[in-house]
Amino acid sequence: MSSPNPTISHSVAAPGVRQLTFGQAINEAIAEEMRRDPLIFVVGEDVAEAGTPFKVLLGLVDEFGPERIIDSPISEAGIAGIGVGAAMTGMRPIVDIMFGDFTTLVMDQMVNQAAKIHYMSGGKLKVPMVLRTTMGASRRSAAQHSQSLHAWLSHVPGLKVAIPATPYDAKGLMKAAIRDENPVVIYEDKLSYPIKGPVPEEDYIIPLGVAEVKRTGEDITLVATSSMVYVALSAAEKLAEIGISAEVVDPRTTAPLDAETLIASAKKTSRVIVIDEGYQEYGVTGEMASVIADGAFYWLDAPVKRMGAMHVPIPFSPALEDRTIPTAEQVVEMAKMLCGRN
Amino acid sequence: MSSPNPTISHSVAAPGVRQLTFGQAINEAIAEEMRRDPLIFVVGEDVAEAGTPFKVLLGLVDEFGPERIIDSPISEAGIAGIGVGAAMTGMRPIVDIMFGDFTTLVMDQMVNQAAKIHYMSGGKLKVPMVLRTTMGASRRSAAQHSQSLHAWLSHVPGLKVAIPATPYDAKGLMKAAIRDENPVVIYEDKLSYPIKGPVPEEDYIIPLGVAEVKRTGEDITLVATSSMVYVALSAAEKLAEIGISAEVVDPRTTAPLDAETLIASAKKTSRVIVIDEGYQEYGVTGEMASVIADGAFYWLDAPVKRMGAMHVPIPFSPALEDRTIPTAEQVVEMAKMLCGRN
Amino acid sequence: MAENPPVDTEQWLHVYEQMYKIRAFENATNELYLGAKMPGLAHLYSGEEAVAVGVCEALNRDDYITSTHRGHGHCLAKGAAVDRMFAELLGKEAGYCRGKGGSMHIADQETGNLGANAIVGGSAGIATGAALSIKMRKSGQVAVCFFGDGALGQGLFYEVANMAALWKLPVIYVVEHNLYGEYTHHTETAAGDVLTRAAGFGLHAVEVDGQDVKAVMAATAELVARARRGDGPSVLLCHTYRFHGHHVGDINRAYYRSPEEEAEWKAERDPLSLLADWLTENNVEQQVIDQLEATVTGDVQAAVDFALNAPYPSPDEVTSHVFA
Amino acid sequence: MAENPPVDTEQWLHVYEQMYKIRAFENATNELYLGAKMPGLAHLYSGEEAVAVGVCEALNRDDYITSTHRGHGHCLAKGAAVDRMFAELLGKEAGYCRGKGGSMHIADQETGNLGANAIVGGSAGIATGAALSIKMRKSGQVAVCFFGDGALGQGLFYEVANMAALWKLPVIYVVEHNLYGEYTHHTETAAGDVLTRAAGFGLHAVEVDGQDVKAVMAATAELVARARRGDGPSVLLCHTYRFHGHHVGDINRAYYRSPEEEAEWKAERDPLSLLADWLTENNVEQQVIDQLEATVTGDVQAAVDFALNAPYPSPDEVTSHVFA
Ligand SMILES: Cc1ncc(C[n+]2csc(CCOP(=O)(O)OP(=O)(O)O)c2C)c(N)n1
Ligand SMILES: Cc1ncc(C[n+]2csc(CCOP(=O)(O)OP(=O)(O)O)c2C)c(N)n1
Ligand SMILES: [Mg+2]
Ligand SMILES: [Mg+2]
Repeated sequence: MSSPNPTISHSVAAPGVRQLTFGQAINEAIAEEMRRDPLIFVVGEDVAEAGTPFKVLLGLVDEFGPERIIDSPISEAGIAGIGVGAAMTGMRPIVDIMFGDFTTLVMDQMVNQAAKIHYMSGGKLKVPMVLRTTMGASRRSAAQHSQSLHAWLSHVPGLKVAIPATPYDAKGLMKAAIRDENPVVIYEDKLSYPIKGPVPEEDYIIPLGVAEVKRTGEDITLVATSSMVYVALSAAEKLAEIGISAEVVDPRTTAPLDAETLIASAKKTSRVIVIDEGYQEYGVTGEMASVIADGAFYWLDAPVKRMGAMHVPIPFSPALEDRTIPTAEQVVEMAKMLCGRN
Repeated sequence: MSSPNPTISHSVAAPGVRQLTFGQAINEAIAEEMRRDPLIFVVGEDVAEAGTPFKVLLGLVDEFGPERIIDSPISEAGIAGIGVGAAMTGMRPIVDIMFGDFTTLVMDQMVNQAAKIHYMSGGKLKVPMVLRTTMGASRRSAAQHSQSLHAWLSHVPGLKVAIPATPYDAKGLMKAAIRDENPVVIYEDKLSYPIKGPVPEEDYIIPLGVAEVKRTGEDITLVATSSMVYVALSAAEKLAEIGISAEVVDPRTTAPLDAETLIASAKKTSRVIVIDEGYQEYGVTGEMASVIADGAFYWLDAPVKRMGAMHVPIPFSPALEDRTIPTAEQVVEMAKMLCGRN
Repeated sequence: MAENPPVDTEQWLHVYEQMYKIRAFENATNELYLGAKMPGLAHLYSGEEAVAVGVCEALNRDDYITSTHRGHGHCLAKGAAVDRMFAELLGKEAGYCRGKGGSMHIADQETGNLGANAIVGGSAGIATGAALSIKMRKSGQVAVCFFGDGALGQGLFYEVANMAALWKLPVIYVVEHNLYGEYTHHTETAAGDVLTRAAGFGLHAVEVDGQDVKAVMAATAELVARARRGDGPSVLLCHTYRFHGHHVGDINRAYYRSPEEEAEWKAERDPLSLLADWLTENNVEQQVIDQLEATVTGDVQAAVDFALNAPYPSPDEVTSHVFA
Repeated sequence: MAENPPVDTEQWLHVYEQMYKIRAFENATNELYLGAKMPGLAHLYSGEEAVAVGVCEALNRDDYITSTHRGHGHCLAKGAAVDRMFAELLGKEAGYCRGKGGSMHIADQETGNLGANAIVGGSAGIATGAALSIKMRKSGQVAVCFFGDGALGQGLFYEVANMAALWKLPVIYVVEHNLYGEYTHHTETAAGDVLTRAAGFGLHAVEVDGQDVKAVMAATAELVARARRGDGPSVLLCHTYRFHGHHVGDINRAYYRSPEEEAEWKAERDPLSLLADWLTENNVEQQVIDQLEATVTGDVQAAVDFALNAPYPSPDEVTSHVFA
């Protein structure tokens, strides 16, 4: 097994570039876009003075005023619907849904309205809106505030879905989402907000549907999304120590999915683990694993393995919660097994 | 390629047994259970005198009265929530959601409440409720009345999900669902209601989580759900004519999934197509395909292929709608390709 | 009795034409269904014409409406052309949505129609969002949200109505209270009353006879003026009745409403007869009305023929328009 | 002034004890958070004790309640034990939910507590369903649904309130109106008014000073009697105030509410002081109150110690209780 010096993508480490947190990157993306385009506005619960409970939007109301950073009642379905209507009539709303768990309340507006209006109208109407929400467990927030439900909206034709892992990607994907003519949903990992990384000051976008190889490797591919990218990178470090060279591929968007890049990496390494924080059953890992197992069938030396959240409501107790999310150690074990090293 | 006489399961054809339609089987299951247990009731829109728009519940209100067959306002979230509360306090509700497309409105009550209450309460409370709803396109009903969204609730720990294909399975799975101590969701294909099949008069249940081989075969496995079972059976007929022996496996429930039976069939035939009417991306086929590709990895002669609804909002026009759902012809083509017959 | 000024009867003749067009359209739709020429189902608006026409006559072309599963009347009243409507109902490429939407999803941005909606109450958010957009763009438009009494069961409406009131948005919620949601009488599905509900959410509310087009139009005009002035949202409660079944296939209705009730509404409360009677009382000659009806009937027939002969979209279109 | 009959002050001393227990519990919770001994966050009920206690004192043990993210007060008032409560807050096996639920999900079927809920307004359906169950089982119980003013933004409430009124269900919706939802004042998020909203859905509604436990209890008793008689659902609007931040981590609050406002409520409208004053005015000796407080404080401290020393659930429990 070879272990070359890994290349780490510029979105993970780039010398001499300004460092921002993931949260600051989101804030900056929105602020820059709002300066550029007066039609963009934000609506959500406690988004204005409070800047959201995660403080990600802090300061925006000072610059753009309460007319463009709008505090709403606790009415998730309502604000999603209002976003759809505003988007259809010339505005570019960013709807803020505090916890991804509350997307349960916006499914009708997103799925039966936002996703279908362009198609149902024969291409006449469009819904250029962004729905920002969060994902991720491990905050001792229990079952109703810890889910990563991005598989659902990824399942629906007419929606695009981004799940940035790094501050760099967060800014670039958010800008792409805001400029897109379609409804785009962005899932931000709550624990990623304080993570720092290089974020260029200049305007850039990351096209929706383009994966990034976050680390190159030869022996095994770790396809990882959102915070699981860090888990995978850390597993790759540990694997390097024992001579297994892991490639880490971040799809960055689930819809559209950059199947080509995933399959190419699988063909190169011939072994794959797909890691995502959503529930494993009927989720994101199933799609990616079957796309890869199909596309790289004749190249694979081992079955494509999947690691998602344990199939339980996320428990509150730290003694239990920590068992539910894939860890670097588990990834290492699985990788060793696939590489015949146990 | 061998082509033995196929065995067809008793749920597809059994001589001398009474024939009922799929709709009658559902009706009979509910009626029999309601006679047995006075705690069972039905709540939903137009379920009483109208017997639902599909007429499936016709007659129940005459026998059980409007106190147990309750017409509700057009409040899907509300009736789901009321079902949860009633189930927690000793009743056994059957909540009727007319179109599966409207499950968008009950996601919070089903996912954040029903699915999690037993776990969150440390096993003290339970939610023995059934949510009946529909799936399936091809009725010229357009994008908001044609979806098969069963992947979503299958993704959620704490829920069980059944998708019967035959009248026999419909009765047995409905009874199992009603007697289960957990929230169970049943998706009934709208076009299946008039389909006839053998349904024994006696009381029987089909355990949740047990697949059935609907037709035995040697050369290729067609894993098919709900109405796609008929598509698969019809494809199997056509394949038999050209000497390809197809096994048709119906998982019958997506959650729990009888992975063992699926994998066993895949090992036997070494080729698999998974067919489901839901959207293909991030849906049911991805889960089943990756379970099989993993479990039968060393037995497979070809990649596991998937066929789901085309990734578009279901269009109204017959000229377009008919292109969106997998057909027997497409299955035959795919099977021939996998068997190296093109 | 003094003669009406000619301009007045002309206006009301135009209103009558609009209402008659809807009636003729729905009759033709029913025929298409009965003749197995229309795919799927349709929910006919017959009997409720005064609501759509009364409201839309008080709107400008660029004002927005959102519509429902029972939406043909709204679309036509807002200015849609009968030929492209029928083409849509038949799934043809010439339809307003290239056949992709069908009866329940007709949208036409050129007449401000943001689309019919097959989710009961599902357009309340869209109309309210359009009103927010109007306010932010300072465009001076108004958004009208049509929905049935059954939609009062959907929580979404109360969520957005509250925001409309808080933010003083130029939106009018028009409740088409036709006594039934599908096969269930409203008394089984709605407690309290609509006007008090509106007040509870800070909405101005007005009740009107939905069979009297002049009353509907007058009431709407006031609410529109209010909205344009920046005085905020309102509810217009219109009492009305659907003459047909819930949809074209709902033929045997006696189990949920009596033939007598139907007969009485049709005989006494037909919005077309009521306006026609008023017109003749005001010296419009019956012949003028007959002529108008004949012309509209001819147009509708021509439109049906157009739609029947129009081509389906190319099967390849199935994958277009998923994304803009 | 006439002396109160002894039985009366004893009852109110018990009520005071319940309220004081909640206050002491919340203070200890805050300490646990500040000492980094509690995982996650908690939403303290301090300042609102008269609502939970006033309502629950008017209920039987087998009556149901549903609670909220700010739920400790409801659980304790309905009869939960402090030790198992703290154990739950710390994620210990001895907790009411074996540590699986935590602060926002405490449920205890033995005291009729159907569970706290971290979805704002999420329990409205559950409480209403419990009331339907009561009616169907003819058990004579009552279901109480506690929720905050912020939950008035959730459409679900209106959907189920409508059904409760239609079906005359024995449910009482208790609105804990503490002026804020998180960091936003209610005037920014709610138009109209609560009592009119209730009337619009056919619900009987009563307004009460939520800091006056005697008023809350009296009002509840009437609504409970109504419900048990079969006269249907009601809304109890309680005006109250939370003394702490939205959650334990919400320390700097000046940007959304003034220190003066907080100080005034604490000084003038503390439900504990109000009842304590009334007790002393009615000849209960201060020493009796002090003694009671000391005992409760001791119990709470012992319960904290119990919880701190209690074991975590076995890691294997993570996969148990997914299905019944
Ligand atoms: C959310 C939702 N629930 C149920 C339905 C099924 N459905 C279609 S129309 C209808 C009745 C609507 O009644 P109302 O709003 O009064 O309109 P009307 O048909 O009387 O014009 C129902 C229940 C639906 N389309 N959407
Ligand atoms: C559906 C939903 N939306 C948003 C939240 C986040 N959240 C938690 S508490 C809260 C404020 C609730 O305010 P209120 O109902 O007045 O209760 P209070 O905290 O004042 O007791 C919010 C917005 C949530 N938990 N659930
Ligand atoms: Mg109606
Ligand atoms: Mg509050």
